[in-house]
Amino acid sequence: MKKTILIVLSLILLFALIGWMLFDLFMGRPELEKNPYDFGMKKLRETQIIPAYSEALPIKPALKKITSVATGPEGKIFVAGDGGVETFDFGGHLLNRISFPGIATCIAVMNNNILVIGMEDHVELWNSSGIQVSSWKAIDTSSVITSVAVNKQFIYVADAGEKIVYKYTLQGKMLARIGEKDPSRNIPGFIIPSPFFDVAISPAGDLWVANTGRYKLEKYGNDGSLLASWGEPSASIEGFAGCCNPSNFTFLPDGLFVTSEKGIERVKIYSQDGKFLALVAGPEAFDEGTHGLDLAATANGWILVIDPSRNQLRIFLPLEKK
Amino acid sequence: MEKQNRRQFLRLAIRGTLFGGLALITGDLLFRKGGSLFNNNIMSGPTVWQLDPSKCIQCGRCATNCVKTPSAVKCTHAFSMCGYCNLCSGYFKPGTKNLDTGAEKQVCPVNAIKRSYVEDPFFEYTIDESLCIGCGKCVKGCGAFGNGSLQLQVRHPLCDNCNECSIARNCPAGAFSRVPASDPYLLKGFGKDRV
Amino acid sequence: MIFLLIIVFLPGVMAIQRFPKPEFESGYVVPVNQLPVQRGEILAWLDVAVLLIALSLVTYLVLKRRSRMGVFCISLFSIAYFGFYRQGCVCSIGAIQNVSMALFSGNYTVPLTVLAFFLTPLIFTLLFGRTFCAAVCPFGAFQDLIALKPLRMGAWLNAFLGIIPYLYLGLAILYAATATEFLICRYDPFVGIFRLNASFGMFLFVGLLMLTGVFIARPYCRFLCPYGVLLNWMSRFSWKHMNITPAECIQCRLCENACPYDAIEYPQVKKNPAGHRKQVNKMVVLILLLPIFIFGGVWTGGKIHRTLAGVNSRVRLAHILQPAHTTNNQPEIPEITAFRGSGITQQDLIREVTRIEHDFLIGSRIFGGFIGLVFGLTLIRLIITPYRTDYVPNKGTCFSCAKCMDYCPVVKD
Amino acid sequence: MKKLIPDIILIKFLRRMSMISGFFSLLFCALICITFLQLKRTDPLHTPVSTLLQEKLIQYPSSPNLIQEIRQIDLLARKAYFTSEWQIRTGSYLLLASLLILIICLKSIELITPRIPSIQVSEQGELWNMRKVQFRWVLIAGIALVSISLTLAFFTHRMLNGIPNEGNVPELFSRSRDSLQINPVAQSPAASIISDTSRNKLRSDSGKPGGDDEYPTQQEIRLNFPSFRGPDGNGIAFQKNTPVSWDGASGKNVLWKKEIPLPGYNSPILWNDRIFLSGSNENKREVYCLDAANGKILWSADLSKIKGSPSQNPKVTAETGFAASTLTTDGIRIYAIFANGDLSALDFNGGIIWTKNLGLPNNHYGHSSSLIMYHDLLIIQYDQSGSGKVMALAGRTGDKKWETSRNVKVSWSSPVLVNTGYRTELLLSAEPYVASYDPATGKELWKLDCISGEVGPSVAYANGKVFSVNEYSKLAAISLGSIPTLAWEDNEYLSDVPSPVAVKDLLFVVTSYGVVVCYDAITGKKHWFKELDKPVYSSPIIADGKIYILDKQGTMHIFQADKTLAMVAESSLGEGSVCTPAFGNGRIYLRGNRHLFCIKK
Repeated sequence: MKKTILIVLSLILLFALIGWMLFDLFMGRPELEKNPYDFGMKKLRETQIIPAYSEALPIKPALKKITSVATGPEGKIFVAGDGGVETFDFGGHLLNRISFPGIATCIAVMNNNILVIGMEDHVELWNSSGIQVSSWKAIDTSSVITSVAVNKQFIYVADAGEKIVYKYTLQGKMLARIGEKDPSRNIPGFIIPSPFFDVAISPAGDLWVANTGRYKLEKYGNDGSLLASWGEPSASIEGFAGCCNPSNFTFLPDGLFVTSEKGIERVKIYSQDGKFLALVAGPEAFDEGTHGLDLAATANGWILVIDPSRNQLRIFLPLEKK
Repeated sequence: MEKQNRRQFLRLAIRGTLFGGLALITGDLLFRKGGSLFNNNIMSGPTVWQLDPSKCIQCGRCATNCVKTPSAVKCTHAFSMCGYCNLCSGYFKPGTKNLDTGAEKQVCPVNAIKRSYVEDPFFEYTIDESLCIGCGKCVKGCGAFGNGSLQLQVRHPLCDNCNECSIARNCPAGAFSRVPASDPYLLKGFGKDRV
Repeated sequence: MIFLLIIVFLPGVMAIQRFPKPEFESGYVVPVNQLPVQRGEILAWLDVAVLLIALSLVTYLVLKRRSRMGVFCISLFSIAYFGFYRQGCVCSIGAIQNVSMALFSGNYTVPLTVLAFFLTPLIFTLLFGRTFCAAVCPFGAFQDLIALKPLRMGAWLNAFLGIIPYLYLGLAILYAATATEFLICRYDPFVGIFRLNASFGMFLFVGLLMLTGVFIARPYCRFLCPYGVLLNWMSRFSWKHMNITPAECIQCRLCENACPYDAIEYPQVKKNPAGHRKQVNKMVVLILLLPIFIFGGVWTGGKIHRTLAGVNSRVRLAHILQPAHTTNNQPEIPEITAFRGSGITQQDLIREVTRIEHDFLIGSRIFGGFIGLVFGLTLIRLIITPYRTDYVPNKGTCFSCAKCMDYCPVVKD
Repeated sequence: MKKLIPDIILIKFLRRMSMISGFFSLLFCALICITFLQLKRTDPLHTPVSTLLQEKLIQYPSSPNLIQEIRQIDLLARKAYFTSEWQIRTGSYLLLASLLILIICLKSIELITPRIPSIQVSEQGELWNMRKVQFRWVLIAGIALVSISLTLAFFTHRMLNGIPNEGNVPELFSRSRDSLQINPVAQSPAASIISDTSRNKLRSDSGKPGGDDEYPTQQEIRLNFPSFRGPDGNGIAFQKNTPVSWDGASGKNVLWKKEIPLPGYNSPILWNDRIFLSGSNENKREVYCLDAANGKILWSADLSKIKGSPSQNPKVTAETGFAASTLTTDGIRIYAIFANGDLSALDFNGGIIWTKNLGLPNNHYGHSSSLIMYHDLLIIQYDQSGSGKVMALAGRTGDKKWETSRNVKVSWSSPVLVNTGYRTELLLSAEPYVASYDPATGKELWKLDCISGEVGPSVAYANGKVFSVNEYSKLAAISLGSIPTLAWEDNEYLSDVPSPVAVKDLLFVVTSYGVVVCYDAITGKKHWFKELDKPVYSSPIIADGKIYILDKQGTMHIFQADKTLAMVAESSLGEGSVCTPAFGNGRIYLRGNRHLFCIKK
C-alpha cells in the first residue's frame, strides 16, 4: 500500500516536471523579463521640451555614405560623402554631381562657389562644375581631417588625428597651427577622444572650434590666441551630454549657435554667449546610436542635418512664433 | 531447432542493417562536401562560443542567463581604442559633475572598473574581471558617447563551452555564434572600420 | 588534470588601423588586451580515449567478470570525470543534436570528437548491450547512485511512460535539424549538479527529479533519455548481451525482483489462452492498421507545426514585432531594439519566418509519422507471443548494470 | 573471521548518520533556494534606499553627508551581494557533501544487511492479461498525445497567424489570404482581420486599456456602414450588388424617403436594420434613428442642453452648419458630436449613456471632422486654430484613454483607420502634415510635411500608399515603409471638399468643381479624367467595383473603378445633396438637403 502511494506521488512529480518542460518550451516569454542592469538610455533620450522646429521632407542623396553638408551662395545645398559631392536646390532637386574616389569627410563652400573638400588626410578644391582646381599634399600620415571652414582670406582645417587646426591661404599655403597646448598663452589644447572635431566661421567672421574633450566651443583670434569659450558637460538639455560633444556645430545667419550631439542625439540652438535657447530636434527624431550629425544653416533659417544612419539630409524648418 | 536459427539469422540481418545505418551517417558526415574530414571551412575542430560586439545591444542577459554565476561573459577593454577621457561615460553616470571615484557616480553595479590617473587630462580604465558580472552597463555608456572601447567578450577559461550556450539562446541580437576554437575573440574596431 | 588547462596569451599582433590615441608625454604605454583561449583540442581527444577505455573496461567487467562491484567503481569514476571534472558537457546524449544539425542544416560540420562520442557507445551497444548506460554515462551512474528505495512499477506503466523518450528524441532532432535549439541540453537536469550551478528553475527541476529517482530507479534513463531510444534499438539486436545466470537457469526465481528497472523477462512457456488463430488475426489487423497510425501521426504533425515552430527565435521575433507589443509606456523589448539595429526589413523577416515554418511543416510531419510508426510497432510487439524457458534480461531495456547477477546462485563450473 | 563492530550497532550508527546528513542536505537546499532568490532579485547599486537617495542627490548635489550615506549603503549592498554569491557556492558544496554521506550510509546499510532471498509470488500476474493492460495503456497514451497536441495547436493557432503578411509573401501565407478575401480592396483584408483578432487576443491577455469591453469583429463592421466614408473611413464599402439606377422624381427604385426634421450635412450611418444621423440648428441638437426597412423614425434623441454645453453658439458658415460631423457606432452605442463640441453616447434605444463637451471649437467655418471607432475607443480629430489634437475616449464610459497634441493648423478632414499590413494606423491630414498614430495608444508613428492650406479632404489609402490632397496645395502620394516618403505629387486637379479614394493601384480624385480623375497610384500618371460640369461636395465611395460620385444637384455618377473610363449609370435623386452615401446590402441610403432616401434594386 505504502509502495503504491510512493509510486503515485513520484509519478505525479515526474509528470509535473515534464509539464513544466513543455510549458517553459512553448509558453515561456524570456523577452518580457526586464533588465536589472539597464543603463537608462531610454530615460536619458526623453526630452522635456518641445522642438521649436518641424521636419520637412528629407533629401535622399544617391551617395553611399554621406558625411557632411554645406550651403553655398544663391541657396545651393552641397552634400559630401563617399565618392563625391551632390548639389541640391531648396526643393531637394539634384542640380549636379561631382564624383571622385575616396571619402569626402567634410566640405565648405567659398563665395565664388569653389568647393573646399576635406579628404581623409588632405584637402582638395573643386569648382561647382566638377573640375578639380587643386589638390593639396597630405598633411601627415596620422591625419584625420574632420572639418574645414573658409572665409574671405583663409581656409581652416581641423585635424582630429593631430588634434590641431591648421590655417591655410586660399592657395593652400599653411600659415599657422592653431590651438596647440600652450600654458603661457593659457591655451589648454584640444582633447579629441574620437574623430569628431568641428570648426566654423561665425557670421561675424570669428573662428570657432569644438574642443570635444572639454565639451566646449572655443573662439580663436587671427593670431591664434584663445579669445573665448563656453559650454559644459551635462545630460540635461542645457549642456553637452558626455564624451566628445558637441560633435558638430554651425551658425545661423543671425549668429546663433546650432550644435549637434551624439550619445543623446539632439540638435540645439544657443545664443552668442552660449545660453541655451531652443531645441531643433530631440533624440526621438534620430535612430539610437547615430553619430556625426553634421550641420548647416540656410539664409532663411532652415537647419540642415546629415543623418548618417538613415543616409538622409534632414531638413528642419522653424515653426512660426505663437 | 531451425526456428531458433531463423531468429538468429533475422537478428544478424537487422544488426547488419543497424551497423550499416551508422556507417552511412558517419560516412556522410565525414566525406560529404564540407564534411568533418575534407572541409575547407576549418569547422571540424572543436568550436567555442563568440560574442560579436558589433551586434551586441547590452540587454544585460549575459549577466542573467549564463549557466555560471558570475557570468563567463566579461567586459573587455580594447585599450588601443580608448580615448582615455577624463569624463568616461562608461564609468560615470550621465550628468556627473565633479569627477571622483565616488560610488554614487559609478555606472558599474559591482565597482569592477578601476580608474587611474595617467597624465592631464587622461585617465586609464581597467576591468577587474574577478568582479565583473558582464552586465554591459559600461559598454552601453561607452558605446553611446565614446569610442566603444569597452566591449563584452566570452572569457574562454571561465566558459564551460556548453553544447548550446544558454545566453546564445536568449540573445535578442543573435550576437553569439560557434566559431573555431583557434580564434575565439572578436573585438570591434580592430581591422579596417573606424570608430 | 584540471591544471592541464592551458592559457595562451595572444600578443597584440592584430594590426590596428584606427583613430590615433592620445599621445602621452609621461611615457605611458598602452597595455595589451590579454585574450586567453579554451583548453586545447588534445584534451577533447583525451576525453574520447577515456570514454573508450571506460567502455571496454565496463564491458569486460559485466560480460567476463560479472562483477557488480567493479561496475560500481567505474560508475563512481565516470561521475567524477565526465561529471564533475568535464561538467557533463562531453555528452553522447547531446551529441545526437550536433549530428542531426550537421546532417540537415548545411553550414555546420560536427567536430570529430563529438562524432566519436556519438558513435562509440552505439557501436559498443550493438556488440555488447547497453554497457554505456551501466556505468560510463555520468547521468546514469548518478541516478544509479541515488536509487535508494527502488520500487517496481506495473508493466503497463513502463509501457505507457516508455513512449516519452521517443517523443523527446523526435523533438530534439526536429529542433536540432532546423537549427532552432538544442532541446536536450536546455533541459539537461544533471549538468546543474555537476557544475554546482544552475538557474533556479533547473535547480528545482533536478532536485525534484532526484527525489523521484529515489523511488523510481533511473527516471531519466527510462522515461526521458532520447539517446536511450537509439541504444535500446542497438541493444535489442546486440551480438553478445549479458545474461543473469552464468550457465543454465535453474528457475530458482531468486532474481524475480532483483531488477530495479523491471527489465527481467519471466519464463513463458504456456500457450496463449486466447488461441493462436485469434492472435494471428489481431496481428494482421494491426499490420494493416500500421499505415493509418502513420498517417494519423503525419496529419497531427501538420496540425501542430506552427506551435512547434513558435520555439524558433526568428518566429518568436516575428510575433514580438506585432504592434500590440510595441506600446510606448513600458521599456522597449530588447528584441525589438536589436531588430531595428539589424537593418532587416519586416518583409524579409516574414519571408524568412515563412521559410522556417515551411521547414517545420515538413519536419513535424515526419516527426508525427515516426511517432505513429512507434505506436504501431509497440502494439504489434505486445501481440507477439514470447517463448522463454528462463529468466532473461529484456535486451532492449536492460542497462547491463549487473545488479541481478549477485542474485543468481548458479556458479559456472 | 570476527568483525570489530557487530552489524546491528554499525547499522544503527549508519541510520543515525543518514538521518542527520539527510536533514542537513534538506536544510542546505532550502538555504540555497532563499539566497538564490535574494541574489537574482537585486542589482547591488539599485537597492530602493540608494535609488531614493540618488534622486535626492540630484536635488541637492554636493551635500557631503548625503553622499556619505549613499556610499555606505552602496558598500553594504555590494557586500551583501558578494556574500550571498559566496553563500550559494559554499552552500552547494555542503549540500553535495551531505548528500554524499547520506548515499554512502544508505548504500553501506544495503550492503551490510543480510539479503534473504525472497520468493514471493510476483504481483505481475499472468503475462496475457498483463499484455492486454499494456496494450490498452499504449492506446490511451496515443489518443492522449494526439488530443493534447491538437488542443495545443488550437490554442496557439490564432496567435501564430498574427504574423504580418503584406507585399509579395510566399504562397504559404497567400493561400490563407485568398480564402479570406472578401472584397477587391487593396490592402489584404485577411491581413487586417487576422492581425486584429490576434491583437484582441494579445490585448486581452496583456490587459490593455478597455480590454474588458467587447466590440464587433472586423467582419461585422464590414457588413455595416458604421462611420463616415465606410468602415475604415477611407471611402471603401464592402457591400455587394449595389443598385445603380434610380430616379427620385418618379420614385423608381426608391424604397422610401423620409423628411429629416433638422438640417445637417452629416451623412447617414448604418448598423444592421438601423440608420443613424443627426440634425441641428442654433439651439436644437438631435440624433435620429430610422428603421432601414420603412424609413420610420424609431426615435429621436434631444441633445440640446447637455451638461457643460457652452451658452454661446459657435460661428459657423452656411456651408458647414451645426451638424457637419457624421456619427459613428460600435454596434453597441451611437456617438454624436456637434459644432459646439457637444459629444454624446446613446444606446440603440435612444437612451443617453454619457455626454460631455470638448470645449467650443475655435474653427472659423465650424467643426466638421467626423467620428470613428477603433475597437472600443472613440477617436476624435479636434484640430482647431491654436491647438490641434487627436484623442480617444473609452466608448463605454467616455473616459479619456489617450490624447496626443498635434502641431497643426485648423482642419476639417476626418480620421481614417487602415491596416497597413502589420498594424492598424490612424491617418490624419492637416497643414502642415499627414500624420499616423497608433490607435491603441495615440503614439505618433510617423508624419510627413506635404499638405497645406485649409485642409478639408481626408486621406485615401491603398497598397501601402497614403494619398492626401487639398486645394491650393498639392496631391501627395506617400509610400509607407520603415520611413514614409513622398512617392509622387501632382497639382493639376485638386479638391477642397470631396476626399480621394484609392483601390489596388488606382487613385480617384474628385474635385469640388466636378472633375473626376483616375491616377495610377504607383506612378501618379493619369489614366483618365471626366468633367461632370457640376460641383461635387459629397465624397466618392467605391463599392462592388464601382465608384459612386454624388454631385451637389443630387445626381449620382457611377463609373467602373477601373483603368479605363467606363460610365455605368447616372441616376438623379431629384433633390440636392452634399452628403456621402451609406451602403447596405442591395441598398444605398442618401441624405438629400431635406430627405433621407433609401434606394433599392
